[in-house]
Amino acid sequence: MQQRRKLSQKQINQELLSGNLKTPKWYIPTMLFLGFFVVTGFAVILYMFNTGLGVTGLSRPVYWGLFITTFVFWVGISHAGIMISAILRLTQAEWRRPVTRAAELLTVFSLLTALFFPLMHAGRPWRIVYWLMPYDFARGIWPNIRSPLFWDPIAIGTYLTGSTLFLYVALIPDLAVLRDRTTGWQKVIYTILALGWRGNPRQWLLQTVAGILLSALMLPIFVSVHSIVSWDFAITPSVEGWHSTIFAPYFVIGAVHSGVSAVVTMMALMRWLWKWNNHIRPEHFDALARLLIVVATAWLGCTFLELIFSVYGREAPEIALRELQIFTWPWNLLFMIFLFTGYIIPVGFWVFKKARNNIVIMFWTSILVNVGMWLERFLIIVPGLARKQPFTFTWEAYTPSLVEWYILVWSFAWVSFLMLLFARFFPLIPLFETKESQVFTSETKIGRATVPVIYREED
Amino acid sequence: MVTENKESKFKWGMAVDIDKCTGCQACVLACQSENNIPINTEKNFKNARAIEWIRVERYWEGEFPDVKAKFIPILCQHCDNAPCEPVCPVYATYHTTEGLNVQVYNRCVGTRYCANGCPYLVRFFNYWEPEWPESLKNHLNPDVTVRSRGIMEKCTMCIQRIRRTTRNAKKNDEELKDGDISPACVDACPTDALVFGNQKDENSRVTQMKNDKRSYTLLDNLQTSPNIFYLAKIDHDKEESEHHEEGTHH
Amino acid sequence: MSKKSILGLFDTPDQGADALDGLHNAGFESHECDVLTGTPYPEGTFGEHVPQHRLFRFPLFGAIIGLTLSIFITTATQIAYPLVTGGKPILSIFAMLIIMYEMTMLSAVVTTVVGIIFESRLPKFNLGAYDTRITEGLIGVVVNCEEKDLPKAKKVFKDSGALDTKEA
Amino acid sequence: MATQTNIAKYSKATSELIGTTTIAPKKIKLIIMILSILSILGIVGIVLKILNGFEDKSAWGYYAATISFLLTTAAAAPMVAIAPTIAKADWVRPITRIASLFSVVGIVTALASIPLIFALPPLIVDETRRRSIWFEATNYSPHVWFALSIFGLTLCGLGLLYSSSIPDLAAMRDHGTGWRKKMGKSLSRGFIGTDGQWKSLKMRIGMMGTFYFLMLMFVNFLFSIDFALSLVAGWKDAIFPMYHAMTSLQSGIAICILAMFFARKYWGMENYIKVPQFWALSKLQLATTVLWFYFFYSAFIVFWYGRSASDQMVINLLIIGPYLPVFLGAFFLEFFVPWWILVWNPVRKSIPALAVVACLVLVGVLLDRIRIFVISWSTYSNEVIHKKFVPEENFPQFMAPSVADIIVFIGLVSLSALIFILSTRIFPLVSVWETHQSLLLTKVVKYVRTHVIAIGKPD
Repeated sequence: MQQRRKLSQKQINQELLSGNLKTPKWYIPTMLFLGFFVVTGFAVILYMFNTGLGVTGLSRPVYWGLFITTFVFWVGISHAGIMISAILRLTQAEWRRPVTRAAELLTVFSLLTALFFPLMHAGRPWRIVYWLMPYDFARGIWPNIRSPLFWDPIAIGTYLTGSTLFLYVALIPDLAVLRDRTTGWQKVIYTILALGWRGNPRQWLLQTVAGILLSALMLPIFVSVHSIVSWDFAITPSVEGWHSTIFAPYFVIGAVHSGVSAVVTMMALMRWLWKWNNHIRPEHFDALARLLIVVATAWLGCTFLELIFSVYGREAPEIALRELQIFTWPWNLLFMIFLFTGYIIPVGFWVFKKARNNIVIMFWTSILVNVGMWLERFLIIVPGLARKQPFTFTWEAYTPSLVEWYILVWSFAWVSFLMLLFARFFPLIPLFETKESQVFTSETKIGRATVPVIYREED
Repeated sequence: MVTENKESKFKWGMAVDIDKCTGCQACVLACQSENNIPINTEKNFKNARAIEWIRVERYWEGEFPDVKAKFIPILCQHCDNAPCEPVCPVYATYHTTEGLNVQVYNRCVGTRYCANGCPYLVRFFNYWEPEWPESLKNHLNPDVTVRSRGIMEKCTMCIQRIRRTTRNAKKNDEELKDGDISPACVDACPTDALVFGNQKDENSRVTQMKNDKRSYTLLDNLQTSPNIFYLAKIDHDKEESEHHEEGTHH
Repeated sequence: MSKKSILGLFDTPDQGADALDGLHNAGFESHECDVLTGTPYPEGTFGEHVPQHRLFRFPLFGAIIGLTLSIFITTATQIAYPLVTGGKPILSIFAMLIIMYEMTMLSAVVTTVVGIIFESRLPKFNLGAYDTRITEGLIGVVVNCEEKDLPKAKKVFKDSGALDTKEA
Repeated sequence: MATQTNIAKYSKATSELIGTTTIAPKKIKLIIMILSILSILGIVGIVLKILNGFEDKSAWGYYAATISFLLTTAAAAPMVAIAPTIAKADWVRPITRIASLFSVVGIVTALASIPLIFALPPLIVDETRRRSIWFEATNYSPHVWFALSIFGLTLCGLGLLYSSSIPDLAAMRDHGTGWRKKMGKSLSRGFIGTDGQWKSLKMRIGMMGTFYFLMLMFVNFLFSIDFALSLVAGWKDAIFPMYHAMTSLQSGIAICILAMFFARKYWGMENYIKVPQFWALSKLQLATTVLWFYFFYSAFIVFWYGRSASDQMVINLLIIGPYLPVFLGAFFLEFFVPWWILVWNPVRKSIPALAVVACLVLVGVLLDRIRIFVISWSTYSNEVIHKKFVPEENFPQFMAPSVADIIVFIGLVSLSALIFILSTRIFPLVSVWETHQSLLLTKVVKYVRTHVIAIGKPD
């Protein structure tokens, strides 16, 4: 099934550093295009800071809207990296190798972007310092540790620091490769970043152990982050549809679903942009899609449990909310889109082996998943607020304003911009893992069949 | 986990007799001018961003032609177990020893989490910098802060009045009597439907109304233990029919 | 006499292993020899001395620091200015647990990374005898020895089929 | 490729493994005797219970806990074989049989749950419908669906066991003696190892496994909600079915570890079940202990913050109520103690230590079941069930198990152990064909100056 090709280390260097040692043709126009949105997006954010949150579509009961939805969405996407690199590393899945770096990178940049949202959606964003850390020595009032909004920066900060360090540690050997291939100021920077890596057995051993140890440490952090984000909602008894005990695992599984899908999107783009056909192969898409079927089904199960238990109590406000969310125009349309794009269409394709191995189909289905997952967050956050408690007098609707939509677009441009910027200077596919995979895999003949073989070290 | 502070002599509370409320909105107006609340324009109402620390909700009950209107003035319930308080990351809202739920404007960064936590929807966000017509600028109450944009605000039980009266009483060495303090809404109520007082005083009107058999609190299944007590509307028709039924039984 | 190092470059792992054997036979201690590769090989591929490390102590140490610090911060900040919110106890242990957990993990991760760098004996910007072709797939064998022993090492490299040798 | 030594190895494995069905140390015979007596006592206990009637629901609490314990422990054990097989892990081959043999215990569970189904109150109590996931369905829906699903699960498990042992039955046909030879002949249904037969075998195992997993989730879902959650007025806990399923996996792994330990000790399987199998399972066990805390905390924090009347009731009734010591027992034995033991890697490779941990976990799961089911069944009453929550004055007192409860528990566990031991007289304890596959695919090869384990990964 797998066409393995033996590549020499020199070839691997050449292929995988092609985007780093010279600028591809499409690079500058793309960056300019994204840069336009990044710059204008920042301008819009500054305009919002200057004028006030009145420019959004938020109102009295619907105090949180598109920004928080997008925040949860990006935190969700950030779960891709550790899912791919930690879980698959611990389970020693060989096919993870070309994807780990890009997935971790997606983690770092999407978390960075996610952090923007709660901060910019605060009423007075210039005062957030004493929210994020205990700093107010003068007055002696510290952050309120009982507030989930204080858990958020701590959890996301931990996750961001952890994944950045994880990314860096795994980058060191590749930085040494770049150090050996560049000249001038670039060489100086790579030399400093590579810390003098030589590649002796001790360093390689530590690199391998570090991968496993850091994965094991990052895994619990990964689970806690989205759980804590979910508790922002779940601990509030006042909003129907938020106060559910399943939220923590539900959000985590949903995050994995959207994150891994985002990785699929990214892999397709990597294959098309840099022509890494030798490294990102249909079998990788196949493996990810099979993983996604499991994740998506578990996630659908959680959705089902959440819905069942929301109406289980047979209480009028909760039923009113579900009526709005599922049966009332225009929410019913959004709900159907969410259901079809989040599960039915993608999984419907993925059960067929041909679709799993077709990169165009995988690309579009993975995008559909993220449309659905964004809508899922929207459908959790907004209807609950719009139908708050039995005070029908104050029920409201919510339409996001143009400013909010533009900032949503900005966030996508910003993440892509950062990813491409990184890809210009650092290899997106880990060189050393690719080389390691060449060393540790082989083939054997059993009878007439050729069977791929993996080498494991003896304990 | 209700924390009753034993040090303070006061635990402020309010009783609202729904039976007496005519829905005249005098309380709303009085609150508006006492507390420097910006003018609620038509646009604000349309965007659902109006700020009313106290509002009168009107519910229709029954089928035409037998329709009844029911008015419920809703203001901050000053819950002892307020869901809005623990969620604030910066302690911009907390519970005072006198049983009030207060908002610290200086601390507030405007996450609006407290407003999501509040089941009664009595917390308001300043989406814009507040504005008044030139002619009204000199009418602002000097005892009350004008809130800037980007922060939450809510009913304070006219804490400026509470402070002023208690301070004066202390200065003059007088005992505070029931009815000495009254928030603007209570002052303005023509039918005496709103009553304010100290719940630790056994004889205060508010304590008596609290112990009335008609007394209830809003959304009591959430167990927020509010300090605003509502006295249920007396439905004369219903009572008559009940009397009638009882009569036939015996 | 000063210490010198010499690098021999080999095409295949087998040649590298031969060279290392040769060096051992020629009387070089195993701590004087080192193998440089562009990719990890299974432990002991070159018959080299398998390095020992104490990486696992670092996260444990970090976790203890983080836990202590977080217990202190969560407790002290609440006691310093006791404000009642929502009728919750001043020391809300169930909320504190979350922060303790996050800070413990953060501290453990940071110390692990410090440990990885420390145990890898990095940073060390003087590469010594090194060749950029190592990251292209050649196997480098390095000997750190007295200057007088250099010809001996060079001969071993030659015999094992070195493509090139370099001194530093 | 198959050299002379290899053929010798294969036939040695075949004869040794088929021999496990016939070895009969006196100890095993004695154990079978004791277990039979205890089982008969247990059955008598059940009959006595049934004669006492179904009216007093609290009398059935410990019985429900026992059924739940059997269901969670034995029914989840085959998952240990299924999940890694689907993930193509190579360490699992020696233990798939032990794990899937536990599906025979399903017969005991299914039969023993019949009286419990009769004891379960109907949906319509005092002419009013009580809260349940069945909403407007007919009155006896939970009874019928649970009966169908538990028998379905049992059949599915037996099907899995049978289809995965067809090649072994064929081996018994060729190398066995006596009635086993005859049985092998009739049950192996002409399996001679053609390419097509192997293909259909693997497909059948995969499909049966997936189906078994889905059925197991479904049974857990129904059992945990209908036999516990919906009996307590106002208990609304969406994560609870997942918690039940997760603890079920936890005890499934524990019982597998224990069975592996005994297989080594009494059946002489030291050469087949080795440290890597224990090591891999111990990591899964560690994960489940952490997940236990995660699931528990996800629910607890939501109740603790929510603090509505029903939220508080859940904490007061199920955690800090009269059963606090039982809860603490479950907390320490399911999470705290095993976690502290299992984080140390040397312990994870020590077989006796793992057996001890497995025992602790099993006791912990039992305590957890007692907490949940005894509380639910003794809280239930026709007066309270329609309320929004159980008032404090209706909380039950701590109820110690009666003598009958203890006898029934011991009897049912003995019966399960008995049927398991008897089934090892039919099926080899370690799968013969999978051992052959391991011999074929895994070998130690020389790599330059060291040795590595080469693992073949077909497909």
